[in-house]
Amino acid sequence: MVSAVELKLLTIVAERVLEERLIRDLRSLGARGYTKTEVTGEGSRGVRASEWEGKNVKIEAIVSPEVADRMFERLAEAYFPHFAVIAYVIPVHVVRGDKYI
Amino acid sequence: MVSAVELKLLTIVAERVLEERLIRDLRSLGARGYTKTEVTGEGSRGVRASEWEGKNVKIEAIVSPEVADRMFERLAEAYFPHFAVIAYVIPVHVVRGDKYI
Amino acid sequence: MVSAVELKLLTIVAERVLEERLIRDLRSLGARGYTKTEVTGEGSRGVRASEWEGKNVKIEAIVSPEVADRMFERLAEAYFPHFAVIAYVIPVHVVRGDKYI
Amino acid sequence: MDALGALTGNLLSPIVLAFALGMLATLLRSPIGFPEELYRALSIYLLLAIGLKGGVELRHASLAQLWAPALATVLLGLITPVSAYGILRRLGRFDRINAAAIAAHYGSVSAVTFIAAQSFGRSLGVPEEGFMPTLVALLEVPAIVVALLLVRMRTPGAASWSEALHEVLTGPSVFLLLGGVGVGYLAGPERFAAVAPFFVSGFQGALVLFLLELGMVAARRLRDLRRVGPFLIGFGVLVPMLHGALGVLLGSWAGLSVGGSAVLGAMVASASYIAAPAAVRIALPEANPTYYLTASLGITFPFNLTLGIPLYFWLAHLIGG
Amino acid sequence: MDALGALTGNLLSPIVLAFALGMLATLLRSPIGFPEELYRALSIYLLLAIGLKGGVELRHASLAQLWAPALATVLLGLITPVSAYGILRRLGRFDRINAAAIAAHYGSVSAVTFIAAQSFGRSLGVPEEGFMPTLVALLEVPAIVVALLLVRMRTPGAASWSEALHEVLTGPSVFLLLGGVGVGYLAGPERFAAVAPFFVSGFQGALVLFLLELGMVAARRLRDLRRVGPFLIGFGVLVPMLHGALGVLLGSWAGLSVGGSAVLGAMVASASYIAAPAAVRIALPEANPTYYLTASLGITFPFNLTLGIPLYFWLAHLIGG
Amino acid sequence: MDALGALTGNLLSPIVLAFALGMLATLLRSPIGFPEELYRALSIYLLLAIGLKGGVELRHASLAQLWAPALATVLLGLITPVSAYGILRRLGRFDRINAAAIAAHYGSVSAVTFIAAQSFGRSLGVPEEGFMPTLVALLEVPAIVVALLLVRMRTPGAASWSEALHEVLTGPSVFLLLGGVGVGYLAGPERFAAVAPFFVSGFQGALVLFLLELGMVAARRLRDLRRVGPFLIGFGVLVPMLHGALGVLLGSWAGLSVGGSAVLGAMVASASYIAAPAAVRIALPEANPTYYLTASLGITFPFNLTLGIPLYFWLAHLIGG
Ligand SMILES: Nc1ncnc2c1ncn2[C@@H]1O[C@H](COP(=O)(O)O)[C@@H](O)[C@H]1O
Ligand SMILES: Nc1ncnc2c1ncn2[C@@H]1O[C@H](COP(=O)(O)O)[C@@H](O)[C@H]1O
Ligand SMILES: Nc1ncnc2c1ncn2[C@@H]1O[C@H](COP(=O)(O)O)[C@@H](O)[C@H]1O
Ligand code: NA
Ligand code: NA
Ligand code: NA
Repeated sequence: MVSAVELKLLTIVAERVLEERLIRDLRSLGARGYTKTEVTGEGSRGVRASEWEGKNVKIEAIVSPEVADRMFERLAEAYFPHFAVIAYVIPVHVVRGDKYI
Repeated sequence: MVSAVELKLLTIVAERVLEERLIRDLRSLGARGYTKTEVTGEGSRGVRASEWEGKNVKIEAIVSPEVADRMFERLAEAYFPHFAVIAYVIPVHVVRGDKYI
Repeated sequence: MVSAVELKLLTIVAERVLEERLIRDLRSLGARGYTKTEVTGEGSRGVRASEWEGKNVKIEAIVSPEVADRMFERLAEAYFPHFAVIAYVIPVHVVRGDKYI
Repeated sequence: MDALGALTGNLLSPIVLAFALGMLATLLRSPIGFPEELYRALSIYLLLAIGLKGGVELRHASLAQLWAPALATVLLGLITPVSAYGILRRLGRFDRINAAAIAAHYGSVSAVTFIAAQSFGRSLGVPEEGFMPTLVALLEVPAIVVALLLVRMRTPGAASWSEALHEVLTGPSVFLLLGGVGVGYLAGPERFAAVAPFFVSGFQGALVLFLLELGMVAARRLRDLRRVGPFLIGFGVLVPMLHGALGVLLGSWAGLSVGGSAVLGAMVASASYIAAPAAVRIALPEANPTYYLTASLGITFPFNLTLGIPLYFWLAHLIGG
Repeated sequence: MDALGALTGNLLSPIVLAFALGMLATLLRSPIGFPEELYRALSIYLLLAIGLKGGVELRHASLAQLWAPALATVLLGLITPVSAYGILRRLGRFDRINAAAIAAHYGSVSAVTFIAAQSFGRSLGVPEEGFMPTLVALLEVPAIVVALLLVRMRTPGAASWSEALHEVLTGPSVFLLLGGVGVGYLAGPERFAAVAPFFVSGFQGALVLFLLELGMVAARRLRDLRRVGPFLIGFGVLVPMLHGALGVLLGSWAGLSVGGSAVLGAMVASASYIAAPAAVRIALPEANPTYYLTASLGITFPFNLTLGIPLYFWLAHLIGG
Repeated sequence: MDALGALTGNLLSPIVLAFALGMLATLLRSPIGFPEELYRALSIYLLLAIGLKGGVELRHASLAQLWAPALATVLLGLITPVSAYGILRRLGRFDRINAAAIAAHYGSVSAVTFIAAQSFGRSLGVPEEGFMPTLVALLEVPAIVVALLLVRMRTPGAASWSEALHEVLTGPSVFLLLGGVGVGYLAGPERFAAVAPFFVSGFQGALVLFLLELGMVAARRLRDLRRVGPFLIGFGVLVPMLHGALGVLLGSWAGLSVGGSAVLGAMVASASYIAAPAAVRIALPEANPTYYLTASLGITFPFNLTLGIPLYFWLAHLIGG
């Protein structure tokens, strides 16, 4: 069987205006890559600046548990107070997972 | 470390014509938000009305286990018999998860 | 409660040029369906042919653990050496999961 | 009228050729990558454009000219779903639900077939009345309601009936057509002149792009031809001819010109594949989409586009010319 | 000038009617499915088109004609955020941050309002100066900077200030406008002729499609009217009139024609809803978007489109005619 | 011919300026948000439009006029990948696989370069023959086959060879070009007239939008200039000049007009960045895309667009004028 490493899949859904900043943060905290999807959604908070542009972004990154934790902290301190953001983590088995750590 | 609550990520992939109804059901069964992605796909069933429009929708919602169960039941009774729908649940750790319950 | 079978959610993110081939492989190895999303992303490898087209594809398939393993092997041997691909597996609970095996 | 010449002329028109090219693309598995957003953008544009032009021209129409064709249209919208349903049940041995689902499509109208008929008439120098887009909107709704009623009389309790109706009434085709008619009517010819280059000059070319994509979609439907069986294939060719003749006849009685009654014939002959599928999917989810989509999009649309439209013009010419 | 006739003429123009149709679509929950990509494509097209035309015509303008209107524009970009801020703080009792956020929007400019004013003037036979697109770009930036400074003088340390500035300066509206002006200026009228059918003849029609979608978006904002309170509703109507009058006046002093000062008035009266929201969201994340988006897009834009623009033309006519 | 004037004229044409503006947007990190779907829509439109026009004009061409240029084109499609491969192997010391990958690109053709050359010629009053779009399709395929054969003779077993061929033959550029030619030919000038406003008048303007985006993409490739090394940069400028001269010469021998041989020169000089990358990625996955994409899109395309095209016209003028 192919070796599969257990890592974390960190998913962030956020208003589009944050896209660049979130990716910069992810990289600086140790993520080696990410995948981005254009999504829409509704949540607890009301309008957001990007609402009339119609879209949020979903950013998914395979990271080590430490990077996931660091990003959680960054989100809690820099984004949660004022922005429409949601984030969660799922344990995943990754093929050739060593290249993402 | 930032507190992360364990919740369920409920994912539904369905033909587009169901979008509004599924979201209404989700809300009425207790979901506090959702994220929607336009997707395409193939499955066991043949054509669907929206096929020539080319897309399905994927709806993802962070919910409590009870809401996930209720939605599973709703799907099984109201949608599975006649529509192209698939649904699954994954346990996730959510930052500030308390706001989704 | 509705019966939910435990299966694997196999996710593959790859450059668009591989789309058709990956789907063909998935089908031939036993997947009964898939869901496709257009995404973008950055990773460890540099440019790719489809880069200037701007997008990758994310293919998600609910499969049995055996199919997931077989596809992991196929990916490792046929795609990883030369293409920009990443793949991971998550255990999921699927409504009416028996139709995907 | 030189029937053969007109037929060749139609088959060699850029829009029919573009449709054929689209079919070829699917058959060769050519990855053209026509963006779905372009397809949606083009339908919005086409529907709005015919609405606008129709609205501007509606100003020249008096109520006296309008009422008879409008009545004929509504009548046709009530009769044709019933005739289609009867044929499907009696001759085709379809179950109630699938028969109603298909009947909803054949009673309603395909806006693109209308546009193609209009273009054909103009290329022949036989234009139709300017108020026809209003009739398209009128024809779109009743058949779907009638067809759903046909099932409902026996099967009570389909919860989503009102949703289906809302879907048809506010759906893109009725809304944009009528909305365009309203805007065009209120704005009038002078204020419309500024936007005419966009909505009038560009129209035929945009239609070519649209039919390229529609050809690809229709060809995908062809793969299901075997699954729908020979009866539905015959149905998809013969019922349009029946309905088309009826449309030409009633149109002519209602005082429409040759072009007008031919276009009405094409409208009645056509099968909806935008409004009806969405409404039927909601109200009759048990119906099998393979039947109604393959018949309307895979058989009837190509038939009308190539042979049907010249036929209805030829009929109208015989009756009214 | 026949003020009432002009007003009716404006209300019945295809672009205003399309905006109303879009609002109706949202109110009826009509699933038109306007693709977001079409909306973005249309904004790129519209901004580039007015830039190009402005650039071609800029060749005919001498520096002597240009400097006074340019100065007036920059002055207006500095004054109007301060006046808006003052009104919001004093009369509206808004906190510092929300006041600055709203002020940034009302000091900046909405390119679509500019386009609508331009079209209106031409339909009246009162065209504005050809160099106006350059002034739009000039008016867009200063207000946002001033508004952010108003908060910053007291609240140090907002890390993302420079990001916000980069956002405005390189944002689509400033970049495409100025870029278009540059390309048009360098290419000149002869080389521009080849692309004119696309950018000039198609312009008004593309604007109709764009306003259809903008109507849908604006109607969604109306749902928040209750949440913003009566003060902001009044603000959204009266401040544009105040700023508009100021714009007409200064434009007229700076030597602009009747059409030019009316269009400048409309520009100054308008509230940004592309550049400003993006910049404010970054620099003042604590501000509540419901306030500034609902005011600028739900109140001020429809007001200017329907009543404001004819009003500024009437004013300009009184002063300069 | 005033070479310098023509060069300036080219550099100041809206399409070259739009390309430069696009590059600037990337360099300034301006978030214009050009939708990918618009880009795809524009390519479909442009390819179909040149096909259609070419098809309509093909009716005026006799086989006698056609065979020599067609033969010359196929010859050039066979020779140029070999010459490129030789240079890359001998002088550039590239390994077999990367040399073949790059050679496939330089032997094939860029449709946009063709369009730009065509526009330039018309602006000079030196139009090319109407059947040239057919030659573009002819030139696109052979080079890719030859280049893949060059590797294959030594490296057996690449499973996906047939897939790569299918990719090129049914890929959007060959399919839409040839499909357009077919539709235009069958429809003929009269039936084409109805769609001409869309496909002909709008063409140059749509090209401006397209090159705006292409400029952004090309500028992103510039970031990799350092990684490809000085040899490939020189290659990207000198080989087009070599191939371009060859194209002009053979075109002139084959009896093409000055405009025709200049455009053929530009075609031969150009490097594919749509068909070839997709095919090469499939058939030679071990080749490094940084090389072939940066060379063809980052170096050769901008070179041809700005300096190359005027050069080939000047050459054609010298030889045939
Ligand atoms: N319970 C949820 N499940 C999934 N996505 C959510 C949920 N709540 C919010 N979101 C997403 O996160 C975005 C911001 O949410 P909020 O900050 O609650 O307004 C929304 O637009 C949704 O895309
Ligand atoms: N095994 C699967 N894995 C992932 N997605 C699936 C799978 N089967 C079906 N789907 C998705 O669910 C939709 C409906 O499937 P079906 O009802 O089987 O036709 C498809 O169009 C796919 O998007
Ligand atoms: N760590 C990661 N997390 C999520 N997605 C990734 C990650 N690394 C790469 N990807 C995705 O996989 C694609 C190919 O990655 P690569 O082969 O590393 O260039 C990228 O374009 C991303 O979409
Ligand atoms: Na019908
Ligand atoms: Na303002
Ligand atoms: Na070449």
